[in-house]
Parts: sequence; C-alpha cells; structure tokens
Amino acid sequence: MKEIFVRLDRCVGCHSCELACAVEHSRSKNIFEAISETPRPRRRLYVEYVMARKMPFLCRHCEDAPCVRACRTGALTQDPLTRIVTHNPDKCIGCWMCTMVCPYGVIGREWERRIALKCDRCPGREIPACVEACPTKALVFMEQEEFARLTRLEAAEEVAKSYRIAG
Amino acid sequence: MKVVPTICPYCGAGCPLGIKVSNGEAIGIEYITDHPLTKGALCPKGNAALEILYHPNRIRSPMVRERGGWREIGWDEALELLARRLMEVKEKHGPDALGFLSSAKATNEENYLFQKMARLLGTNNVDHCARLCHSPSVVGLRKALGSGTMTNPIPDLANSRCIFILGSNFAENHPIVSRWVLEAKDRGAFVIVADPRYTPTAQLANLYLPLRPGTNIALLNGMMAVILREGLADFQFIAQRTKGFEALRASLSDFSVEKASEITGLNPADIVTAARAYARSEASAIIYCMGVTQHATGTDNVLACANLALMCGQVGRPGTGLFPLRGQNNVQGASDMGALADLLPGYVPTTDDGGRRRLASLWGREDLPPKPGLTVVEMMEAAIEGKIKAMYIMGENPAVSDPKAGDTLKALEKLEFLAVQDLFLTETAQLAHLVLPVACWAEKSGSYTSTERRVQWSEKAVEPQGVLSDLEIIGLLGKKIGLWDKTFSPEEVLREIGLAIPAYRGITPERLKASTEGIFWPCPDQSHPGTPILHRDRFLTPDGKANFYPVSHQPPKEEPSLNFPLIMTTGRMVAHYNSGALSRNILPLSRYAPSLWVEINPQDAEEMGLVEGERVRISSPRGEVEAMVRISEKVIPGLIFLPFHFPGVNFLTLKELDPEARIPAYKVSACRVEKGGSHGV
Amino acid sequence: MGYEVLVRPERCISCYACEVACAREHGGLSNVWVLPQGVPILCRHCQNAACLEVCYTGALEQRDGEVIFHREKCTGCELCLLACPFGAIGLDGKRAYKCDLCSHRRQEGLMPACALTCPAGAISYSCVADFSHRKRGIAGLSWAMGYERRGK
Amino acid sequence: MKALEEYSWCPAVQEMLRQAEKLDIETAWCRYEAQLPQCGFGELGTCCRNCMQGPCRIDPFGEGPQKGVCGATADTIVARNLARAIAGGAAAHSGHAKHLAHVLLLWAEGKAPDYTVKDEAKLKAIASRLGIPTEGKDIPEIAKEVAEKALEDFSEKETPVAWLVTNVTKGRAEKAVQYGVVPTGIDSAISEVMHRTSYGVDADPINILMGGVKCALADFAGCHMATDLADVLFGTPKPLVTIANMGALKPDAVNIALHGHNPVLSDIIVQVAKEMEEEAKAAGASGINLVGICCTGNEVLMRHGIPPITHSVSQEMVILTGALDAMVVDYQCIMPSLATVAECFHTKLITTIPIAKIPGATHIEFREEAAREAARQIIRMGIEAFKKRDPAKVRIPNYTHKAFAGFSTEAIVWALSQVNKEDPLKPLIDNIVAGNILGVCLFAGCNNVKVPQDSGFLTIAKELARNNVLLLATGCGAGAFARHGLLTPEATEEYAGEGLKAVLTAVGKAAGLEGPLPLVLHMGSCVDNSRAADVAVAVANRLGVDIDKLPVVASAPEATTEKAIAIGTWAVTAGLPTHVGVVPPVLGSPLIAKVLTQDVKDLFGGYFIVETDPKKAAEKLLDAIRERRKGLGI
Repeated sequence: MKEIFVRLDRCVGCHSCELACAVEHSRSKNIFEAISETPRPRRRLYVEYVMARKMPFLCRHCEDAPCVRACRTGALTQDPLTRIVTHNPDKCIGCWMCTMVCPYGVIGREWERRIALKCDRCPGREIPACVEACPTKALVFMEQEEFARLTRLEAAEEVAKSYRIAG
Repeated sequence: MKVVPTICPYCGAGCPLGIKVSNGEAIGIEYITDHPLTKGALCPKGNAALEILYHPNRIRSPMVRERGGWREIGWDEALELLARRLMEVKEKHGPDALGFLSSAKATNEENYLFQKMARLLGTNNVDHCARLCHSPSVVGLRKALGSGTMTNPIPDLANSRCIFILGSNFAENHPIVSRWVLEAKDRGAFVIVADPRYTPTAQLANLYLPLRPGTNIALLNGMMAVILREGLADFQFIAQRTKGFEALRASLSDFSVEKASEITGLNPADIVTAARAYARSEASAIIYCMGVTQHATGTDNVLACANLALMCGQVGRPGTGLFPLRGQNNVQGASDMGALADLLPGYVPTTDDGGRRRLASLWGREDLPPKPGLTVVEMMEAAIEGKIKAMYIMGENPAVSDPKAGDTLKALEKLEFLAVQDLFLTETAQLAHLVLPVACWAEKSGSYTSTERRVQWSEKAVEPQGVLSDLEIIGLLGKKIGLWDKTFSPEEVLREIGLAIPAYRGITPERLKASTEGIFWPCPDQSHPGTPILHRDRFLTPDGKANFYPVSHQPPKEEPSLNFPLIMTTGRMVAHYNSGALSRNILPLSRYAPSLWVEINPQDAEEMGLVEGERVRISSPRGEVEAMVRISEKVIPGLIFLPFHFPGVNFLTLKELDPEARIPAYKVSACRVEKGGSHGV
Repeated sequence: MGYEVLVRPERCISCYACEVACAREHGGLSNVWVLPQGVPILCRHCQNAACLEVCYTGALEQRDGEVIFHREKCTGCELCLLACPFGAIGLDGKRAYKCDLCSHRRQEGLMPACALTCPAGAISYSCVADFSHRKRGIAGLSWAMGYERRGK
Repeated sequence: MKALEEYSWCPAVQEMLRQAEKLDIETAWCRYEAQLPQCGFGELGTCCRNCMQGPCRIDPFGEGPQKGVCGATADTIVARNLARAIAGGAAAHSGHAKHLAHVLLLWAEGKAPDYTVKDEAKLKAIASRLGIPTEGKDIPEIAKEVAEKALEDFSEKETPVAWLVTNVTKGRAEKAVQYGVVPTGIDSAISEVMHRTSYGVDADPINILMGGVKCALADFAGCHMATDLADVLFGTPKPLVTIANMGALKPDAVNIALHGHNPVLSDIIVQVAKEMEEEAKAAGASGINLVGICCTGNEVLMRHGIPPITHSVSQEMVILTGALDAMVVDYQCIMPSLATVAECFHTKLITTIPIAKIPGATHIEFREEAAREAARQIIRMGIEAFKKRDPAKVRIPNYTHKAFAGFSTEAIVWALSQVNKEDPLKPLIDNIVAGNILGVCLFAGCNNVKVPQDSGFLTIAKELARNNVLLLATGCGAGAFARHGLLTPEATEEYAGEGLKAVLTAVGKAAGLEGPLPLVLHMGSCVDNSRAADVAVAVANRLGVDIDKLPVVASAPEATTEKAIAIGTWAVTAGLPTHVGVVPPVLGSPLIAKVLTQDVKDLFGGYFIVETDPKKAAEKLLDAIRERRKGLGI
C-alpha cells in the first residue's frame, strides 16, 4: 500500500498542500470557485512551525488507531487492508473524543456542521492532492519499501562520498 | 458584588483566590486569571476553601477547660487569664519555661509579632512546623548556596529541559506545580521522578525510579559518580562559582553506580540515564520535598541535591535551580520572620551579637536572649522533663503532626498551662486550658510569602464573627503584658518588618496591594522589582561562591526486623491537608477519604491474606493505628504507605532527629500489619 | 461560539479539582466525573445527541453547539442516562442533571469552572483548531528532534 | 507561550505584552505567530509575481521547477525582487525629501507662513555646495533656488543627481561613474528599476543588481536631501537631554504621540502645543504631554527633546497603556493594526497625509498652507479624547531612562572643536590611529518581530563598546539604545573599553559636560543616516583616503523595511562592511548571495555580513574593523 511520506528537510512552508487539500475537498475542485463555496472547503493537513522547522502534519492512518478506538458512534472506521481511517460524517456527533486522543493533532473541525474532519487520502485520486501540489516534493506518495530505499540511497551516497574523499 | 483577592490558605504555592462578596457575605469563589503562577487554576482544596468560613464546627468564643467541660468566657477575661498565667510561669521558672509555637498558616505580620513577643519575654523558645518539613532545606541550602529557599519561581519550570523530582508528590500536594512541569514536558523536557511509591506525580515521568525509602543520597551520589566518570560536569561553573569540589570528587572516588544500585534497588542503567539527562540538558531543575527532608539525614540529603545541581552548573539561570516545595501557605514567611528557635527575623542567628543587637535596638531594647531556643520536638521533650511549664500554641496541631505523637500527648498533658489559638477544637486544643478562637484567612488582611519567595497581600473579604485575628490577639496580649502600648494594623507591622529584614526592605503594603503578582524577595529598596531568580551572578554566601559538602549514604535509623518486617512511609493525598484540621472538617474534600487507609502491595497483601477494604491494625515500636486496606502496586513489596492527615499515624513515626536541622525522621519506620481492627472486617 | 471543553487525558493528575469546583458551581452536585484512569468525563454536547433523541418531554435541546437541559421539563425517566454513550448524565434522586458548560458563568463572560480550575491544564475551554494546533506543536518536537539526530 | 524576553527586551513592552494577553488584544507578535511557518519561496526570494503567467516558484532542492514560465532562473528572480525592494525604499526616503522640498518652496513663495527657515547658515552652506550663488540674495530667494534645485533632482536630466555627487568623496563618485551607476534623477532611477524588472526586460542578474545599486544611490541622495531640508526648516539638532520609554506618559496630562517619519507636521504640533496648555487645563488635565514614536519621534526628540516612548514593532503597546489620548501619524512604518487596538481604548488615531490613510482612523487632512490650524485641530481632538479616558484602564509601565540626543554632524564637529579649534577632526583621527578608538560603527534600522526587540542592538553595541568602537545610531536603533539607557554618560562608564572611555570623557569635558559623552551618539531618524555618512566622508577627506579604507562599519541587526534594504545597499556601495541581522530574501540565488557578501567587495569595497546571532555578528564586525586597520597600517 502506498503511504504519504514527508521528507521534512524539503518542506519550505509554502502551504501549497493545504490549499490543494481544501480545493480537492470542495464541490468545484477549482480554487477560484472554491473560495466562495458554503460550507467553506477546509484543509485536512496542516503546515506547522516547530523548532524553526516547517512541518506538514497529516493523518498517519495509524495501526490500531486511537481515534477509531475512542469513537463511540462508529463514525471512524479503519479499513483492515489499506489501514485508511475513514470518517463518516453522518455518524459523527462532534464529541471530539478522536480529537482529544489523536497524538498528532490532525483531526480538525468542520465548522458549519460541528463535526470532525480528517484526511481521507483523497479517494478517487491516484495521487493525493497534497502530494501532487507539493512544489519541492517534500510530500511523496509511495510504498514504504520505496521510501526506505530513498533514505538508504541517500545514506549510501554520503558514505560513498566520504569513502571517495578518504581515497 | 465584588471580588476580593486573597491568598489560598492551603499549601505553600500561594495561589490567588478571589472571594465573591455580596452584602458582607462570601458567596463564592472566582478564579484570578491574570496571575502568572496559576492562570486562574485552583486545586480541590482551594475550590473548597470557603467551607472553612461558615463551618458550624468553628469555635466562636474563648473557652476555658473546667472540670467536666468547656466554659465560654469573654475576650477580656480570656486575655487576662492568658497574660497572667504566662507571666506567673515566667516569674516562677524563668522565661525559658515558656514555649511558643508559631504558625505557618498565619500571616507574616502575625508571625513577626508572635516571635517578637516571645523574644521580648526573654526566650528563644519559639518555633513552628517548618522544623517538621523543610528545616534541612533552610540549613542545607544556606550552607551550600547561601539561602535556604527555592531558587526560581514555579512557572519558570516551563523553561526546564530536564526536571528531576525527588521525594515530592506535587501532583497531590502542590497540584499547580504539575501545570508547569507538564508545560515543560510539552516543550520536550525529560521528567525523572524518584519515589518509593508510584504516585500521581510519578505518572508524569519519562523515567520513574522506585528507590528504597531513605536511599536518596546513594542515588544522588551514584548519579554524580556517573557524571564525573563521563566528564559531564560543568567544570567552568565549578571553577568560577564554587568551592570545595575536590573534596567532593575525592568522596565520590570509591562510589559507583553499581553501589548506588545495590543500595537503592534501582536498575543501574536507569541511574545512568537519569544522570546523563540531568547533566546534559541546557537547563535542569530539581524539585524535592519531604521525601528528601524528613529523614535523620535530611540535611545531608539536601546537600546531596545541591552538590548535583552545582556540579552540573544547573543553578542561577531560567529553568534551572532547586525547588524545595514548602508545605504551608506561609511556611516560607514564618521562617523569614524568625519564628525559629535559632534564627531571628531575616535568618540572623541568635548567637550573632551584632545582628541581634541591631534588632534589639529596633525594638527599643539593649539586647535579646542569645541562647538558641528549643525546637518543636525538643520543646515537647522539655515539657515531659518538666522544663517547660507553659505553652502558647498559635494555629498548630502538634498532637497530630508531631512524630511519635504519643510523647506529644504526654507532654501537652503535663503542662501547667496550655493555650491554643485555632479555628477548630483540634486534637491539641482539646488538651488546652484555654482556647482562643481566631479569624481565618478571609477574615483578616496581611501578607504571605509563598514557597517561591513571592510576597503577596491577602485582603480581608468578610468581617469575623465573634473572633479576633491572631494579630489582634497578640497585640492585645502584648499590651496587657506591657510589651507595647498599642495594637497594630498589618500595614504597620509590615513596615516594621521592612526595617528589620533587609530582603523585605522594598516590600511595602502599598506596593503589594497594587501588584497582582506579588514581589519576590530579596527586594532591597522600593524601586527594586524583586528577585525571581536567585544566584544569577553570585551566590548569597558571604564570598559569593557556592560550597560543596561531600555526604555519604547512611542506613535509615530503623530497619525492618522480625517483629516489624515492613517499612512504613507517610505522605499526603490531594483532598486532605496536613493534620487534617481543616480538610477533615470539609465535606467536599473529606468525602474522597473519610478515614485512614493504608496502601499495601498485592504481593504482601496476598501473603497476609488481606483483601481490599479490610480493616487492619498497623503497629510500630511506638504505637498503633487502624486503617482500611487499599491494595495497590503503587508501593513496592515490603513498603506500606499511610497518608498522615489522620490522627494516629504519627503515633507510629520515629522521633530520631537530624543532627543539624533537628527534623524528625518521619519518612521511614519499621512496622507490622495485623488483620482485624476493633471494628472487625 | 466554537468553544468546546476539550481534555488532554495524558495531563490529568486525578486531583478532583474539577469535581469540587463543578459541585460548588452547581449546588453541590458535580457534572464532571474523574475516573481513576485519569479521565474527566463530562457531557460532550454532541450533535444529533442520543440523549436528546430519546427524550420525549423535550427537556433536552440542541442550540449553538450545546445540549441544553431544561430541568422543569424533566420527568426523571432516565432514558437519557441509558442513551448517553459517555455516562455523562447524573440523576439527583428525581431528575437528570448534566453539564451546562457553566451557562451562568458564561453569561458573565467567564469560562466554565472545570476548565479554569484544572491545575494541570488537562481541561481546556478552547476551539478545536487551537487545541489541535498545540498538539501538533508537541508532536512536532519529537519529530524535529528525530531529524536533528539524523543530521538534517 | 514564549518567555517575554523572547519577544522584547524592553521591560515596558514586556509589561504591556502581559496587559495585551490579559485584555486579549492582538499584537504584531501574535500575528507573526499566526503566519508561521512563512512561505519558503518568499523567504528565499524565489517567488515571482511580475507577470500574470505566474506566480512562478523555483524549487531550492532541485527536484522541482528550476525556471519560471518565461525562463527566468532563481538568480534573475531574486535580483529582480531585490531591486524592486530597493526602489520601494528609495521611493519612501525620497518621497519624504520631496515633501520637505515642496514645503521650502511654498514658504519661499510666501504660501506657507507657518514655517520659517530656522537654520540660515545651513541653507547657505547647502546652496554653496550646490553651486548656487548666495551673495546679495535674501533668505527666501536662496530657499527658493535650493528647493527648486532639490525638486530638479527628482526628474530625469543630463547631469547626475546633485545631492549625490556633492555629498560623497571624489573616489566614491568616480567609482559610481566607472560602474555606470550614477543616477541622473531620483524618480527616474526608481522608475528605471521598475521598468527593467518588469516582464521580459532585464534578465542578467548582475546587471539588475547594478540597477539596484544605482537606485540605492538615488536613495542616498533622497536621505541626504531630507536631512538637509529638515535642518533648514526646523533647525539643526544640538545635544540635549530627555527621558525615554513609556514611563514618560503622564497619568494626568493629555498624552499625544507623534508617529511616522516627517517633521513637517509634528514640529508644528510641538510649537502649537505650548500655546494650548490652558485649553488642556480647562479640560482637567495638567497640561499637554507630547511623546514620540519611531522616526517622527526621533525628529522632535533631536530638536525639542520630546521623549521617545517606543519604536517600530512595539508601536501598538503605547495604546495599551490606556493613557494615550491621541496618536497622530504621517507616513511610513505605521501599522494598520493601530486602528484596531485604538478601538479598544479611548485613543484617537489620526492620519494626516492623503497617501497614508487607515481604515478606522480619523483623517485630518494636513495642508502646509494651514499647518498650525491642522495642528490645533489635532491637539483639540486629543484634549477631547482625554475627557473620555477611563482611569480604570490606565496602566503606564513605570520605566524611563535618561537619554542624551541631538548629535548632528555639526554638533559632533562642534564638540570635537572644543578639543582642537583649528582642526576639529584631528582628535578623532589621532585616537583612531592610536587605537584608543578601534573603529566606528553606525547602527541603523528598525526592530523586527523575528528578533527579540532590542536584543540585537544591545548585544552588539555592548560587545563593540567593550572593544573601544565608537558607536553612532539613528532611527529605531537609536531608540532602542535610548530606552535601555545607553545614550548616557553612565553607560559609557559601564560598558566602554578603557580607550573609548578616555576619549569620550575628554571630549565630554571639553564640551562642558560633567562626564563623558554618551556611549552611543544619537544622530537622528533613519533618513539621518546621511549624517553618519557625512562624518565618514569628512574623515576620509581629511585623511585623503577613500571611505572603503576606513575602519568604519554599519549594522542593522533588526532590519525590517525596504528602506533598510536601500540604505544597506548604499552603505555597501559607500564602502562599508554592513551587517544585517535578519536574513534578507536573497538566499534562493546562491549567486546573488555570494555577490552581495563577497564579490561586491572588489567593486565598491563594502559588502554585506548576514549574521542572525548578535554575538557572532559583533565578532564579524570587529574582524572587519581590524582588517581595515591592518589595511591602513595602524
């Protein structure tokens, strides 16, 4: 299964992913129209600034997700195969239990209906909108193995370089 | 309706408490949200504080004990009696036959005037319960750093990157402290808790060290050994700002983390982790409390804490320092005011001729008695020996709070005359010849000094009914005895305090009343903003340098034996307060624990066949008490825990004193648990 | 508008301050319950709240993100108690009682007592956006430190 | 929840921040936090919005796009953005100067009777510098010619900008000619930058940068003109003493703050306020208390000793005291948020200039022809507001420091002449040569929300003073020193190295002061950086070397505005190693960054030092000074 991975050293904090996310979850899927829609399309991921670092936060779709456990109405469910945590707005009662237990603070509020709001990994899209919008490729959508390979490549490159320098 | 700002009458944190007053009656509590310490928060005790105010059990009239009961008398008669009896004893047996217990719950002004009265009467036999909680901090930190107080304000903990908590259960005792520890944790701080019992505080820890009771020094020395071995000490700091490091290094040369592990029962890897985390962080703080002080080695324990902080240079900056959390709302102030047998106001030793005479001249005398007086526990011993004939106790309940309280009862019963001044007819008051009812915190104004050294003004919210404030009583009494010719307002006394104590010189009633957040002493003049962080550039020692005092582990005075196979330790719980004189009378609090309970490890409980809720008898070589069993893994096998808010617990505790600070070794006693109390299962 | 009582259970020190404060503000009965696990439970003021749906006397009403209880309409049938998924409704002998977010205090512009009094800062009266933003800040710390260790 | 020191080192501001939190009032710091994280493309300068095919952004990590739609590279985009910032700064400074030139002309024509020429000598000196014969002419006539000459300098003409070439060393002028960066008109230099950076014109990053340099030199001319004409109209500052910080607000007086940059209106208000004391007393006040904010504050401080109470990023805090009755603003560095904060209090925010209005503020249009009338109207509004002041909301932070100010170039030369009548610069030069003074540093610039307010100024200044560097300051930087007590002889005693202390004491004594000169010499508002340039030019001319050889450096540790970028650029062009404590938006182009910090040294001798850590910055400035000394062989 592909996941959204973050290459933290590449985020420049331009907030493009946030805009793309909100637009993707609008009716029109077009920024110029989306800004005047009601309810206002909302982002489901957040670019934060911590320790002078720019960090995109989005649902990690955790294994045995705490939000799913805490949900008393069955609005949050996890697909056993894809591990995607889906939120059913019709079942949500806005009790905020999921918000309170989420360790990453990525469950927000849909303002108008006073219910929870979270990443749905853009069903119907091959690549999630945030990933596609990222101009520096800080967000990538790939298999876990593929991502680990990237990191390995990077490390190997460094080692090889130092080896060459050492002669 | 108006909101009157007062200071919460419970613990030493000094939280502000707004009282809603309408038509002269207190109708509710309001949170004071702009206070930097609390941001409005209050613990359950603070929330229930108003219950004291109109409590039906409050005594409302002076009473004398007569055969068969109490007789209510008028104020004039009561003061006349008190003055006459005290003077009779003084004339017959000399001033040192008098004993005075001041109160860490009374205002600065009341404590100041109370000790002034004792000393003008010619004795230094004036002490208060600081002796029973933090006298080792006063002695130890004064030796090491030059001041026996907390170095930094509580909210400053938020700036710490590593917080080492030793023998403190602030989550229950000073709940507001947890706010700032959690804040630091939110900012990435590493929290270490060392406590034999898995308290709510320990639940906050990143690393929990369940050490054996009474092995603090071994743990601290073990950490220091690691720090030295790994070169993590701040040698620049040591060289520039301290003395005596070589002796410490030498004393630790044969100590190791393995030895520490053997003594404390901790995993050596955990001690190493703790040492590295504390030494390496940019700002580390040590919070400690009675788990450190209430030992026969209390002073040594405190010195070991100071050694660790000094060795790593973790003093004098934001987020660093030592945080001895004081227990009562004015225990810091009462100590500052010199309600201590060996120290005059401003921590001037009674033996310091210059300082003493300076004070004497302020009081219009040639000189004051130089000989240090008797401390709390010593006074009781002296009473048993018949050396002390009369005692005047202001707002303390030694019958519950003293160690080996059976002796205290004997002592109090033996006195020729005992006067007690309190809100309720406490266990101590019941033994008195004369009982004087007093105003509670909301019925008087005055200043309190919190554990942070934050001096704050508490405003009178309602008029007292039938009772006088401690200050008024002392004023009238002194007038009757002829020590002075008028009574005093709190403002007048505070101004005199400013003259007597240099650290309070800049603290005036006007400034305190105008300030929402109080002033940190030392505050040498009226334009000085106060000193939230001590030891920034120099220590308060005479030469400005801090001192290392090598200390080593000594086994507790009492080890488990065949007859008494368990170790008992005591502590507090959130809903109760000290001797319980206040909290046990208040339903919203007492419902959380109406009677005494004892925590026992499941393993021990199984061996003894005890079940949850069962009543047991706990006895030590000194006495026994009954309690309800709570089976819990919070205590390690072989250890039991009792909250000390209930009468009887201190019948069991040990009276061994720390040689310097004269604090009793409350925290470790041997005991046994037997099935079946008088009420059966 | 938009404010909720939100809890960070990991901060709760089980000190019962909220219970004592709530009881004081509500005539001796607390509408919040601190469980030994360190979780204060109180009415979540749900949307399409179950309690409201089962109440046939109209004693419960949803307005502006708040479930309001009208005591005078309550018959003490206990259906709401049964329906509430959190056990956040109590019964004082005859009638139900539940958290009213300290409506009397909010009228004076003051926060609910439990949120203000909590010494550990476990209970907050804030909006979801601020609450989650703060949580992200905390989570970000360890993430950032992980990267720092990686030398990036 | 950061510690207050992380926002500001000024205790008064800290107290007001607490007040802001209590009253739930939003401040610049809150808005900054809400902005975080800020867009990296903007921070790096690699976002281009100059045409509607954009916006285009260049991926700094190399995986994404490397060129804009038109093909512009990061280098081109960064250079274009930088040049446009310089143009913005130059427009602001020279707009200020142009305003004064118009006033002088109006007065000379008899249309602005409320003004006068206060410093006739300076007017004549300027005229002679410009080659205008003064013999036999009366003052209005000279004023008219000078004003016309000034206005001429704005438009395109055959000759170089007069205010530039007559005010720099010969060497500098030659360099400018050599690299083709001599502007022939201030406005035309600005419009040229706008032209060459628009879609499809200049794509050569270095060429664009040189266009920026040309515009920066026009900015210098604008600054110098503004200083000159302000001195002519309102008098050249002389040393004086006052108090600084918010404690200067009086609880019982009508407090009116003068905020912005131009003395044109504020100086008149100072004059008129004296006449309206009675009116204020009739309203129950003890009088009228004028206070200054930012550079308008510096202007009236330098000439009238009006207490400066806060600067730049903390301007909103003044309203939070609840004791400010009116804040009258002209232009530049005025936060629109002032109107929002003022709404929470009785304070009247009054805008006065047609090109600078703020929603929510009261606008009183200021016309030079009826200056006193406008001033009266404004003060009256303050008195009216005073009546509505809520004493319960008043909380004046009780912090003040004594501050010496008024050190114009003329005043400094005068003080030095008390040591040596014939050759005033000799003592200064001798002491530099002897090493008693290691060098000179000019502090300029604003406060920036990204830097704990004042921390950069204080840290660097103390470090340099300890190393015997003579310190000059202008603008909000000077304000920072004022509020922290560094404009005092006591600060000299406390912080100056032995050599510097001896020199300042000797000059101070000779000039009739009890003790030494203050540690930092306050030279005026931010346009008055030209005064410091004048000192450098005079020393260079006296020594017969060019400025790029002198041990003189500049520092803007908390720079904020486009004006600061323009000033920095001309300081570098003038040959000064120039420190900036905030990262400017140029790092997206390694080429431009390298040119500005290294290569430019070969062209003009000066260069940028970008260093956000003030301690390290001080080290680098000292190194630059030592290097220069080595070059001179001293």
